[in-house]
Amino acid sequence: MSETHNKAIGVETIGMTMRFGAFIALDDVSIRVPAGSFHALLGENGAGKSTLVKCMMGFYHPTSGEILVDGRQVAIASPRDASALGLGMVYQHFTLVPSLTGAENLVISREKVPGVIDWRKERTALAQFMERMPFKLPLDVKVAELAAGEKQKLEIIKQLYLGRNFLVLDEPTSVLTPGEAQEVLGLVRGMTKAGDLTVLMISHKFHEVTAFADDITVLRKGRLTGTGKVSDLTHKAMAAMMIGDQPIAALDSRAAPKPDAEIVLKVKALKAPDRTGLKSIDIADLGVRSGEIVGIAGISGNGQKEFLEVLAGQRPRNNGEVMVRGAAYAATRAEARALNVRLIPEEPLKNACAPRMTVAENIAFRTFDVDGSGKPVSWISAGAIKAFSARLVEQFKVKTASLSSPIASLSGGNVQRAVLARELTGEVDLLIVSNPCFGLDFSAVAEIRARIMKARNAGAAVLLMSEDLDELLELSDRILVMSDGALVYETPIAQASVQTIGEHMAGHH
Amino acid sequence: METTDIGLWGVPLAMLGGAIRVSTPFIFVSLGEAITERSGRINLGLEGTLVFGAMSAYAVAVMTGSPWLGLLAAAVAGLCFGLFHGWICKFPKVNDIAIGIALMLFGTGLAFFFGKPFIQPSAPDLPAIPFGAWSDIPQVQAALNVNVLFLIGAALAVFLWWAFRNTRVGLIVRVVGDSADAARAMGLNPNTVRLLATGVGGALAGIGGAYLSLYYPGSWTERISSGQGLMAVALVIFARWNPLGCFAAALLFGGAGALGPALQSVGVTQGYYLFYAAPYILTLIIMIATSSPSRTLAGAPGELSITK
Amino acid sequence: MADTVSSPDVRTILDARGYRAALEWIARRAEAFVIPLAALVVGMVLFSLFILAVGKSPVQLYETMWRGGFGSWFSIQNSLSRGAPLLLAALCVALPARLGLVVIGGEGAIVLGGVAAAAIGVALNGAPSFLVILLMGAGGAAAGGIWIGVVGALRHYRAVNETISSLLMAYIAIALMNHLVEGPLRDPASLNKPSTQPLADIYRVGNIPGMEVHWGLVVGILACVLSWLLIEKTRWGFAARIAGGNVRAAQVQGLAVGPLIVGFTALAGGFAGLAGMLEVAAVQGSANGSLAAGYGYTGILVAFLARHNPLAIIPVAILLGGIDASGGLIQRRMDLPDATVLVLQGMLFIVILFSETFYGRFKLFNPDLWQRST
Amino acid sequence: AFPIRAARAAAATVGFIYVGPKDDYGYNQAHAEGAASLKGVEGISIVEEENVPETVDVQKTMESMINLDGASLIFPTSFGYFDPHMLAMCAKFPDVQFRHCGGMWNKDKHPMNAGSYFGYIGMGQYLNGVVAGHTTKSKKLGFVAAKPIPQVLLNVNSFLLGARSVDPAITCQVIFTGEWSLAVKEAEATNALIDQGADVVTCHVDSPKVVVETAAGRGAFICGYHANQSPLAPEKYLTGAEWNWAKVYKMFVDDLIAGKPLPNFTRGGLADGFVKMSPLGPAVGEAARKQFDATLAEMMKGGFSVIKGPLKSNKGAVVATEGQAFVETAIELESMDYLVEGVVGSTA
Ligand SMILES: Nc1ncnc2c1ncn2[C@@H]1O[C@H](COP(=O)(O)OP(=O)(O)OP(=O)(O)O)[C@@H](O)[C@H]1O
Ligand SMILES: Nc1ncnc2c1ncn2[C@@H]1O[C@H](COP(=O)(O)OP(=O)(O)OP(=O)(O)O)[C@@H](O)[C@H]1O
Ligand SMILES: [Mg+2]
Ligand SMILES: [Mg+2]
Repeated sequence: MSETHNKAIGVETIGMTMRFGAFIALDDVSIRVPAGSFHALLGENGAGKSTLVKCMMGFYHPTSGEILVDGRQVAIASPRDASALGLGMVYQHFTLVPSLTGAENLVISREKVPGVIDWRKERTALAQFMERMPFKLPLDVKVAELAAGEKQKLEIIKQLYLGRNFLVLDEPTSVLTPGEAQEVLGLVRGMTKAGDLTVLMISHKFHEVTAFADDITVLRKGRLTGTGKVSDLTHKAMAAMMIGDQPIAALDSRAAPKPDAEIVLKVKALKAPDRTGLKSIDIADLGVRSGEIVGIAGISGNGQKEFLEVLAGQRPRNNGEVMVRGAAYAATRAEARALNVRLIPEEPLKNACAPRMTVAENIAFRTFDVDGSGKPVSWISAGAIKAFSARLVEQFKVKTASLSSPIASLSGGNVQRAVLARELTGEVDLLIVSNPCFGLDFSAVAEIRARIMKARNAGAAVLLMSEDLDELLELSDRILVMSDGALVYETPIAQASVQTIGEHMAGHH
Repeated sequence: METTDIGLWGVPLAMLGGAIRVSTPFIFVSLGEAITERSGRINLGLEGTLVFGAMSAYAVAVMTGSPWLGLLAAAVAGLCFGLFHGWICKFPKVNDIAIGIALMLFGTGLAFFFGKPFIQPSAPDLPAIPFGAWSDIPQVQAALNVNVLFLIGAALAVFLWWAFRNTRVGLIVRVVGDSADAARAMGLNPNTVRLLATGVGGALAGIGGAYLSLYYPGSWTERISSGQGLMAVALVIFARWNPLGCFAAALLFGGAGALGPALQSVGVTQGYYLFYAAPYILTLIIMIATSSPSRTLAGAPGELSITK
Repeated sequence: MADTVSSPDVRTILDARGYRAALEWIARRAEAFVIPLAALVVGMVLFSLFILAVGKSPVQLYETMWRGGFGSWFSIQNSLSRGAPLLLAALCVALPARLGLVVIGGEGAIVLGGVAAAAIGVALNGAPSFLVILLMGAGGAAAGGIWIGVVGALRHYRAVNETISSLLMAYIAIALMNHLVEGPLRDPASLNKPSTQPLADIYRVGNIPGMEVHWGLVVGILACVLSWLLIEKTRWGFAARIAGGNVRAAQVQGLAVGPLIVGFTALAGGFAGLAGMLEVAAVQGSANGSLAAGYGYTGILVAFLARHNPLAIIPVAILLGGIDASGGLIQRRMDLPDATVLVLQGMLFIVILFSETFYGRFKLFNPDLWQRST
Repeated sequence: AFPIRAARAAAATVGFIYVGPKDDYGYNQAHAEGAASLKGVEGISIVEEENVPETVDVQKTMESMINLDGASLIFPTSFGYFDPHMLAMCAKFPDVQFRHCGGMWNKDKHPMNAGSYFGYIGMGQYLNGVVAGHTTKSKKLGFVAAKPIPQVLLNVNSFLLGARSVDPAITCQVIFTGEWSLAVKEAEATNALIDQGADVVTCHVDSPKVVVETAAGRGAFICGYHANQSPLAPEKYLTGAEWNWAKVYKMFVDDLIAGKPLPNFTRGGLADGFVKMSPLGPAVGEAARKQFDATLAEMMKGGFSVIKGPLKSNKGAVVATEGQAFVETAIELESMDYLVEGVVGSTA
């Protein structure tokens, strides 16, 4: 149980090495996180950050290396050992159990759970614990029914509930609104200041690092490439430690929007049920013009996903119409092809790829059934698919062992690149994208944003849904806010204020 | 033997009696499978386990004269089969459905192989409790002659339903079945939990087999099972992984199965094959009526390969 | 995709540094043969121990099996005959599996295909034989196709779990078959074995010339090859693989997932229905209770052993036929019960399925790792 | 070289094929016991295969017995083996003799190396009925039957008519299970019969063990079938109609050894020793015993008719007019498609 008078502990790794088969994910990494500090771990995608912290948590067994807790060498064979030592972690991918309620998740995570659980007692205790927390969460609904932000908060609350003295946060704010991120990080920051907690945070967001962390450690391709005090380092210096002196993709300058450009996407009076079947989404009127990026902001769980699913033809709609260049659009393959519509859902590995099919095959999803001139073919050619994918892999710099590796073996950023390569090749008149940079490192983010901007400048109408307000502010020409299934606010980028947008996102305005 | 003419009342009575008599193997196998599937594995091999359980129970009962030792033997044999499935499926890329099908063959084969000498001898039956003693109608007495295993099965269904919510073990099984990553993060070893869950599932299936050979129909032949094990596994999906649902589905199935003979016994004789198909038709209709494309299968464990 | 590239494999072999390339080419493909064969051997060794434990000679056993299954032209044909119906039955599992569906009720499509074919053959008595045989095939395939197609449709449009619905529908189909064969379609002259009227001889499907195996073997092999081409080489197969790999991705690509699922399940059921038609036209001569011979259930095992690869179904089905064929001889020569074969099959299959875990584990089969290892 | 040749000449291999397990306490076991009785016969070796389905499998099994074991006489014992499976093999192996259990062979239609044998077990069911008729108090009998085919219908009718020879008020309820072997359904059928008041039960399924044990458990009396099931329920077992295949197989094999042509069409009843009755059980009363013995003696004389007029079917159709009688060998009986008056049940 949470006892806030626990003391923070320091953790050190010495010579951590981790191999996956022939691949060396960590190479002799030693880091030191002193008790009561807020430490940031930086690095590109695939640098080995998660691997390092998973080794510390006993989730992986390092090939070699030692762990010191408060200066004493310890053996951590499993997450149970780690938790006995007071070490806890919020994983990059949620580790809540979807079909269990929040309360069940909290109780079963505890180190000591009685054989028979007295729920009345537990609920009272949980209620008392929740009173001390800065945010409110429903603990009696299944986690599967929570919004992503709520899940993330629950993950953190779980760790606090478990009374950790050392907490690892692996990209904790990627699904939170700026306000929520502030709230969460502020809470743990306060605890480190009070000496109750030590935090090791993995993040790709420099401004968070600067705002909250004391020190940083940087990994690159499995090696330690630098450490330092945050106060001594600029963002540029951190970036250099991460990627060396490679150039970072720069955003094309924004071509001037043409107010009279053709309206490519038009959505009118659209109504559709949401996942639970209890609520519905209701888009009164939305138009996206050629050569503009319309951003949709909103806290996850407010109907963006459903809206995207309707546009993708995955969710039936009750009424309303979706028109692309004046023609009714039901997201069939023929329509998408004729009207040059491209759609990239969030988490592409889960939503836009067949994980066990090869990289080449995945890249060919859009084109396997037509020949060079767009005529349908019955027979597919493995050779043509390989040649086509090889070209795109090269153009979009997808890092893969081979074209015939399963796409699931690629890192998240490279999956994203492969999908982008697939969807942005050829003529694009309408591009619908959702959270394209989720979980990616800054150089990958820069590159992907540059590609989207390029498509816009080439005349595509872009509908961008994102939970990252910075991204929307950087890319959009107009920003709309989605709340409770409806578009509640619209502002051109020039007048956009984070404050107002945030208020509309939160639903009180 | 005294009888009373009960005429058409025979049909509901037969369905009640049939539900109680026929359902027990379904109850045990489906509860066992529910535990296994709740842990994220599917063991299609319970048909083989059931048959082997029936054989070993009968054989031990013949040799020792004690049906209870037979029951124990069936449970232990089932446990071994379950553990074997659980162990072999923990290796990466090993397909649990396919191994289940192979185990179905293997269990059945072993049961037939070692069961030959036990077809002729008679084994003592498991005892039944005469709940119908209050009535002086023999048919009612017979229908309410309830085997202890049925009662244990009913109690087990309630217990499991409670335990999945209120005990540490129950929650752990659900955690592992819903998200292996979450389980690992908690320091649980999914393979170990699944190994044990599959073992328990096998043991229960073995007990279901013992009921067949030691109580109803109460003999060991190679045709003792007509697919009860496989059907019970399917009933778990039908019951949405809910132990109470398993119990209800088994009763429904047993009762509907008694419909055919009962109708013939009161003179409804046309198209009896179609009456015999009643349990399957009924189950299918309920499945169709209760499924919906806009909802995912409520209660499906997230790690289950068959519903992923 | 106009720019077709001819298979690089052939070219590299002819390359100047051909030796090394050839070695790599072989190594990459060897895994798929070496692992299952090794598993087969291990399974046989384990079974030897079992046979020793029950006091018989494994040497005699395997010698008998070889003679019974593959040791002579007769034995080979015996194995082929028994394996033939399994080809089509296995496709009924393998094709839906490529779409991510576990269909275990092929038996239902087989019996209904048989009944439909028999009914057509009887109803059209007098018409030209090629036409009737063709229509019987089409009718059998249609009956099976509809049966399993419904399973696919229920799955896609009503989210009814296909595993349980196909199993239930198999039981229902068998009941329906029995009802029809003993009732409305019964030949009054079929006294003690209720059957439909026997097909006229000209409507029977005969043996492959020079063999004692009926044409069903050829049909089955053709179906496997065509299914392989369909899945691996056509756009519909590619689309099905996408849907099987991730339905959401297929939907985002605008692929018609519903028609794909219904189409592939119907095709799979059609193959099973064709198996039923062949059973009637080539073996039984009429539809009767013997149609429910369990081919549908054995087909599940064949498909899983073949990892749902239609080409791999061919050797697996024949292997199974061989084991089956030798089972009789084992009973007769070694005084072992018929269940011996079940035990052997169970053991072999467990070991073969277990061997899946070794794929990708050996450097030997992965030339990419050859250099690094030194 | 002489003795070797002699040995070769005498060494004949006889194959037996069973559709189910050969120790099923019923149909297959009855045949397997017949086959086992040949094991000591000099110059004969026996090969057996069990659980052979009625598909191409049985054809290949026969072929394998001929090709690999050198069988020269084969007994495929299940009804469904005959057409087309055994006939196909007859055509392919004209030198091998095939004798099928079931009585389908017809000299005009079928080859001479084929043949059939069968027993008139309906007489046995009639005797079962006589004992049942004396034993029943409720005047209701029960019959668990697999499928409504002529052989089964004749057995049902014979059982009832035997009982009605004791008391014309007796009725018999029949339940068809639809399969030759389905343990749970047979048990359910037995229970349903007893729930409806039947107090003597018999059956025609492949393995009567389940019916016998279930009925005995409910306190009903049993008449057996196929084999002697009295050890399963010594107190409740009245008598039973059993096959005596040992005698039939011995006859064929003697002819084979003697080099005589084998008969193509062989059948017999109680008098010929093809069929026999289980010894009467302890529950059989004096009157029953007397009538049983008398009827048996009359049957042994030959010419006994179970089906004789005036007799109506349970749908009211006349099946035998006054004075019409069908002896056990009458060919009409082999296409029986009715249940006689007094049987509750329907043929479809
Ligand atoms: N289980 C595994 N088996 C094989 N390789 C793995 C495994 N887990 C990770 N890797 C590889 O190890 C490398 C480091 O991965 P890791 O997840 O630690 O990266 P990361 O720094 O956390 O990246 P990101 O910013 O994308 O989260 C990657 O190349 C990844 O592909
Ligand atoms: N090269 C890799 N890079 C990154 N992650 C990897 C790599 N190889 C495997 N992984 C990850 O490691 C985990 C375990 O992989 P593994 O192949 O053992 O899967 P599995 O679940 O056992 O397979 P199956 O579902 O066939 O039983 C997977 O979640 C996979 O994403
Ligand atoms: Mg990471
Ligand atoms: Mg696995």
